Amino acid sequence: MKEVTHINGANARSGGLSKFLQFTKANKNIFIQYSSLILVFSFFMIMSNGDLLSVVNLQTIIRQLAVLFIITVGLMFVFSHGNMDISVGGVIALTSMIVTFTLNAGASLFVATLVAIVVSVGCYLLNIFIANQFKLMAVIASLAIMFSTRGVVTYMVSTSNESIKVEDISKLALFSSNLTFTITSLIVIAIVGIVLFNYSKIGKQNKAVGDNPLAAMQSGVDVKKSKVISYLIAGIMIGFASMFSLARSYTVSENSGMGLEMDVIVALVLGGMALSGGSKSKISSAIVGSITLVLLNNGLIMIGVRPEIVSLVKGIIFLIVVFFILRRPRTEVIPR
Amino acid sequence: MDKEVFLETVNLTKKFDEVLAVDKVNMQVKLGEIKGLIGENGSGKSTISAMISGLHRITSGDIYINKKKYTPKNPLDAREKKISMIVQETGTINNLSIAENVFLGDEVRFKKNTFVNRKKMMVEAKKALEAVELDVDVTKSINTLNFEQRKLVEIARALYYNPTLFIVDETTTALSHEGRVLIHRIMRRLKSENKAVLFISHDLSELMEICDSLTVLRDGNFIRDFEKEQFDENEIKQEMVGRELEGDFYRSDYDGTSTGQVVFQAKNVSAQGLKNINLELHKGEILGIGGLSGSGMHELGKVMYGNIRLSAGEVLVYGHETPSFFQKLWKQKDKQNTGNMSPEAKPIRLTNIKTAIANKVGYVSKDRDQETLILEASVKDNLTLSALDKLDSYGLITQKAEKRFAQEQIDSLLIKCSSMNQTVRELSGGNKQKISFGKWIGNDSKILILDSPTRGVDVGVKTKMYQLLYDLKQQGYSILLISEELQELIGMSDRILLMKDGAITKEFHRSEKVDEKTLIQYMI
Amino acid sequence: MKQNIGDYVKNIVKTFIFPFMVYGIILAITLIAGESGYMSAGAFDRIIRSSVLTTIIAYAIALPLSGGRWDFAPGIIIILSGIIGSNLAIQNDLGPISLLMITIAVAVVLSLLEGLVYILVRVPTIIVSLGVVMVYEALSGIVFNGSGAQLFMYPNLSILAKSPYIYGILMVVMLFFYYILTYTKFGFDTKSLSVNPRLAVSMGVKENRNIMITYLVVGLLLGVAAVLNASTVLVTPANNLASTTLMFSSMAPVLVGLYLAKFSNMALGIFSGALAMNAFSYGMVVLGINGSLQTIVLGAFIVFFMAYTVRSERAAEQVAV
Amino acid sequence: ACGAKSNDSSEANDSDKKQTDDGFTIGVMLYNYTDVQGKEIKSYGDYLAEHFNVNFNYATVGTSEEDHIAALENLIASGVDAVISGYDTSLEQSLQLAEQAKVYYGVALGDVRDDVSSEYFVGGLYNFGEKPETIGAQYAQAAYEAGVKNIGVTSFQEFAFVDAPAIISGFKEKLAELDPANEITVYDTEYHMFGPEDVSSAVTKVISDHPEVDAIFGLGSGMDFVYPAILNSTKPDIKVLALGYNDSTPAALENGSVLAAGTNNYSQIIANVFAQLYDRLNGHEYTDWELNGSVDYPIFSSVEEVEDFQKYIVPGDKSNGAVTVEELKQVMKTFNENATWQELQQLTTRTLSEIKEAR
Ligand SMILES: Nc1ncnc2c1ncn2[C@@H]1O[C@H](COP(=O)(O)OP(=O)(O)OP(=O)(O)O)[C@@H](O)[C@H]1O
Ligand SMILES: Nc1ncnc2c1ncn2[C@@H]1O[C@H](COP(=O)(O)OP(=O)(O)OP(=O)(O)O)[C@@H](O)[C@H]1O
Ligand SMILES: [Mg+2]
Ligand SMILES: [Mg+2]
Repeated sequence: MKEVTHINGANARSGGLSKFLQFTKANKNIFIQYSSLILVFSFFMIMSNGDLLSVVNLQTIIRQLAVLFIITVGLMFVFSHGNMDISVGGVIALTSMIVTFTLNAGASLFVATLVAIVVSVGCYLLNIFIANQFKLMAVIASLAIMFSTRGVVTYMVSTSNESIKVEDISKLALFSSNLTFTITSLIVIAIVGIVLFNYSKIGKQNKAVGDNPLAAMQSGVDVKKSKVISYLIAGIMIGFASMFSLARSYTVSENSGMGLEMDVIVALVLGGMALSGGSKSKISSAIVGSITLVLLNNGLIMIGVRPEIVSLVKGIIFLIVVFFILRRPRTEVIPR
Repeated sequence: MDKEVFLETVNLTKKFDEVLAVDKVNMQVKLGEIKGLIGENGSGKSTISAMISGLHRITSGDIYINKKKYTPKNPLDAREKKISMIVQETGTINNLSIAENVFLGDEVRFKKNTFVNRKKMMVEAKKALEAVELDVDVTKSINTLNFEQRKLVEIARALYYNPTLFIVDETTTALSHEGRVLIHRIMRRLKSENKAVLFISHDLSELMEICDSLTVLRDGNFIRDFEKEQFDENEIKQEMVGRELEGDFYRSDYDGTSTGQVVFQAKNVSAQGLKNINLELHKGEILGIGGLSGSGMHELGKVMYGNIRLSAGEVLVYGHETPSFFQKLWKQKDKQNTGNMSPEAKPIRLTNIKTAIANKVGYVSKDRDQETLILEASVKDNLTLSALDKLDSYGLITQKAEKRFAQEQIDSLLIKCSSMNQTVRELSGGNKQKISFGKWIGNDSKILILDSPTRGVDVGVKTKMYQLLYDLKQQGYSILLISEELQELIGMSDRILLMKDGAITKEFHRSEKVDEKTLIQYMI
Repeated sequence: MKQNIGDYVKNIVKTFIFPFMVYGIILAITLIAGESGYMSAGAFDRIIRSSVLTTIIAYAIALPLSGGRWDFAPGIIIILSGIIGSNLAIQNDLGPISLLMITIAVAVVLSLLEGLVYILVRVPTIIVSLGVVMVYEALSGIVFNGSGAQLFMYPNLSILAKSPYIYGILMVVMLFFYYILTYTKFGFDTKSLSVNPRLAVSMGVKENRNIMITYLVVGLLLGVAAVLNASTVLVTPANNLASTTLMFSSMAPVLVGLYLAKFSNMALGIFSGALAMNAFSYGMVVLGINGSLQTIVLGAFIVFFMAYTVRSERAAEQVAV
Repeated sequence: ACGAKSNDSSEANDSDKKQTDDGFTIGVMLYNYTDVQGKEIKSYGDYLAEHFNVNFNYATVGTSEEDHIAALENLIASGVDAVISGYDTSLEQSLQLAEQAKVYYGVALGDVRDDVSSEYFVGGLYNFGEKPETIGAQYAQAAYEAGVKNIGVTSFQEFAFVDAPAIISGFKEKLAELDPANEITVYDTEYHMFGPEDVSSAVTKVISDHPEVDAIFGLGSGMDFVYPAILNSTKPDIKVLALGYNDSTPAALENGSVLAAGTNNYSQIIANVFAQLYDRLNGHEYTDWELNGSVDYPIFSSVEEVEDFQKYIVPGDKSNGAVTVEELKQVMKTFNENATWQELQQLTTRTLSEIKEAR
């Protein structure tokens, strides 16, 4: 009923103003999403008196962006279902490890990349299979996947007598040192993401399912299939991302990919995603969010914030963004 | 007129968003009498009782109890005033125990020094259930009860507070014969105890049997009071429906003939709640399906749409095999006419929603907001969702195509929205309804299964809807019109099938002679 | 009534059969493997006493979760309130009870703050809590210049984590949790809100009030947990959202517990679940399973357990309707 | 200009990073600055910053390779001239980055394999001395003197704590030598993961497998994890031989529940790495340089010793600490033409008693 009064209020106001309100309401998400980026950017731009944009730093940022960006775009398809995934760190670790073995076995980069995608896709299909089959919350399934993948990697690391690393690192040059390739792949991924999410059946059905599975189903959406597809996409992207990840360090340890799952969630929120999925989810959340987070981490070191208060600053920025971007109007029940 | 008035409404009015649900209603409920409230769907019966019992806030006007002003904020206020109501929809919460449901929201009554005395609660719950002759373990979860038993629990909840005003909203349709007899007995008992009862039902004969007086509503307006001695079925109906069937409301012609060509068919279909159904829908025909809720007509709609698995028989749609992906690629251009049922169309077994949609069968659910629309999504997204395949060209769905598609529907159906990006939740009932039509019409679904299409829309839109249905018929659409509103069926259908207990009991062809009275006999 | 008591006992047994099964099976294996350790007093002590902490944490996580609220904050609230409470108690050489009181007070404040932000921002808890965690983690590194807490060094203060006191605490917490859920308006509201918020609210249940009480209760529980935790291990400040892992690592007992709760009530069920999981994890240690393999087994365990329970529930529903 | 690496490195640096007029900037990479290790390193860094023309940029890094690299890149981008990394996480890649940026790089909290080399790398440190066995031996001595008979051993797995086996074997050998009659038994090592609950499981297992155990040699966070675990076990009177130190150590030594505890000498560690980085930045290089230097690992088994430790190794005022600026300058080429790498090592391997004398 609140809704009504709210609207009537709006209607009551002068046409121009209500038009404006309409407009802001309609585009709220869009420019507020950028506002978080703008906020962080300008803040550090000033604090670092411009160094943020130095050539060196720009390259740095792009390198760091690669993994998080690709992962977040990929997982956007999962999150827009209202599902949550916390297995990505483990999956990246496992994938990188197997890729390392493959490369050391003499396989070509191309083959290795395929293997990466296969492994990661495998993990994610298993995840959604468990969820669908046993009617589990996808997050619980991903919890199990996280435990298992992390466990396997740790076990291999702990039992192999020298560290697991790529012997011929020149093989990964494409992913490590070739900035043009990185940028191109990011652009391509972004485009693919945007197209799939906004201009294809997949994305549209995704959002519909996220909002109202029943209605989606009665409109001819195959709900299960749509979920599987979204996990498939996530799997592919994350497989690709793990190539970049591996190419950053050439080594795999029990800590590889640690904490990525959280980075993704934080990034999405910074990008203005409410994590509840549905038609409100925007692919730009993934793009803007991951950039914002990388900028944030980079900036905090650039300006040499005292280590004690780094996460304080982060937290406050995070809460500010949440407050201004995601704050919801009164509804009869508070969102879960 | 010696009985004293317990409750009186003065210009009672309720608006939902912009929909005027109840409009300046003045009525009285007296002690020691059973007052019947009757009117078509959407005439405002539930809304009135909801306001009296504090479920909805009053928009304007007043309610007086014993001449004192009364403005309830929540059901507890009503309870204090000894008003209990049994709502039309389910009013119990799953996973809670039966006892907890009986005292939902009022557990404090058993509170003594901060702790709620559960034992007492159980005992009391048991007592409460005795009133409805329901003998179950009150500590068990409510889930263990069937629909009727849950209704009885609600009744028990209402009676527990030995109400002075007892409101029953269309509960009897949900009850078996025994259940009905029971609740009738309860109402009579209350009457004899000089309590007041407000009884809402679509079943006129039931009302006439039980009630001492009747109030007729139409489109949210108070129409007229009948005292027992004045009861006259036809007169009452006359008042309910109001106007003679004017041309601009329902269709005016009585030409029930349609092309012989069968486009949609159920053969010996049995499924949950359905027994051996046979029906044929012809091209350009409006086939009405009537019955009481619980007669299985809603299930029939889902069955025909491939949404409920059959236990026997088959549903056939006469169309073309779903084109393969490659065929689609070739067919990109001439998509528009693939929908038409060309003479050599062959029967296709309709087993799931996909084949239904592929063969241009569309379905609008009775529970529009839950099952057909995505309220959070925009008008555009809602309109396009079921037409994605059509819009999809080489794997891409361009904004342009979407916009064009959506705009077409908005224009042709005169959907009133600030923009095609407005979220559907904000639309008025009628506009929502138009959108759920538009989804399918836009997708050239030539066969439409419409379950209670005018449910919850105001009379203005109803007219538009009926006009629309008629136009669609003229354009060769075939429509399966499922409705609880007999007037609507009589007014719109070429043929009417009446259902009872999951079976088709009678078929009528369009003619002036068909009227509610004759129909009802085959439903009860 | 008699037969009633009979049922009661039966339910209790049903609730606790699972941990005994787990223990029994592992014991059998260990004995076959010629390991005696699993039957020792030490083993019992380890399993049961660590179950107490697990239980209390699981309560604090399960309460919001039952209402569909995921919350990352419990981990850091335990750390932060543990650090503040312990150090205050040590510096002003207070007794164990004052320690408990202070820690609980701090935890309650921290928790209520979170609840307040939640109601204010009206964004799913999973998001709100994330921001709260960042801030609290920072604080944990700042207060008492980040030296954490070493309560275990002070036998008189850490006594609450030793038997018999710890069992006393368990009893109190359990009864508290059981009563507040079973015999208070709050309990009933929580239940109806968690199933059908709209109907509940329309029946006159006050949601904001319920949320704040929820966080109050969570705070109380976490306060107790914080003391037990600080009494047994070195508490170090957290960073990089590390403290959020507690929610996930507690998921297993919560899930198992919520299922076992069906046989009696949440309080007993979760305790039983905690027992089972601790018996399980320590069993793996006794069996000498490599630490990294343990996590794999745990992952598999969660899947199979959930799969089983979901199956049986669906079966039950079919019977019911 | 940057091509030719002339002696005046500041010129070389000019080309790609700003040479801050207030001297060089050195980045530090640690998991946290809140535990003893972090705090000590930070405060010694601050001490150096006062007396040398440098300032430090302390970065908190995550544990993953990705995070390590990212943090390093960020430090480089922020214009540091050199980096002290706590760990050898993905060393090759880190060195690549360092070279590209002409940033000197040193590993503080561990030695590095000799298959890595870079002109910008000043190497790593043997945190347990050249021969970890000797550490084990010292603990053995303490155990023997305390007269414990049944000793359990708990440790992180080898992949996480490379020196553990060596230390343990040194421990056993020494005991065998001290106790020819073989009255002392040392049980098989119980390996565990990194969580406190893992440690307490390990301790519990030791106790229940060997009810007669009267001491535990805890290599996996002896003070932080093992000691609390024992206090919280069914046999809280078990004595502890702890690799590790925290604020509770003195009290624990006093009440005899801890027989010996030890920790890295963080001042020596940072001094060692810093000296080399600073020399390199000023274009000086030791002629006798080797990849892995070493520092002392102070072990204390008595209240006096631990008091000395606090007085001479981790004092609030580092000018009374393990390595003073003056001492350090003596062995740095920048300030002393004929200083040698060996001298630096001698300075940073001084034992507690030697340091005490020097004061
Ligand atoms: N809660 C609301 N929020 C925003 N807009 C609303 C809301 N309720 C109604 N509107 C808008 O106000 C306009 C008028 O609504 P109203 O219900 O009066 O339409 P109507 O003429 O009754 O249409 P119909 O006859 O189809 O019900 C509609 O365009 C609708 O979009
Ligand atoms: N929650 C609601 N939001 C918006 N409109 C509503 C709501 N509830 C009822 N209405 C509108 O109020 C009008 C009256 O509805 P009401 O339920 O009172 O009719 P009714 O007489 O009870 O019909 P039925 O016989 O089907 O129960 C309808 O036009 C309906 O669209
Ligand atoms: Mg209207
Ligand atoms: Mg009604």
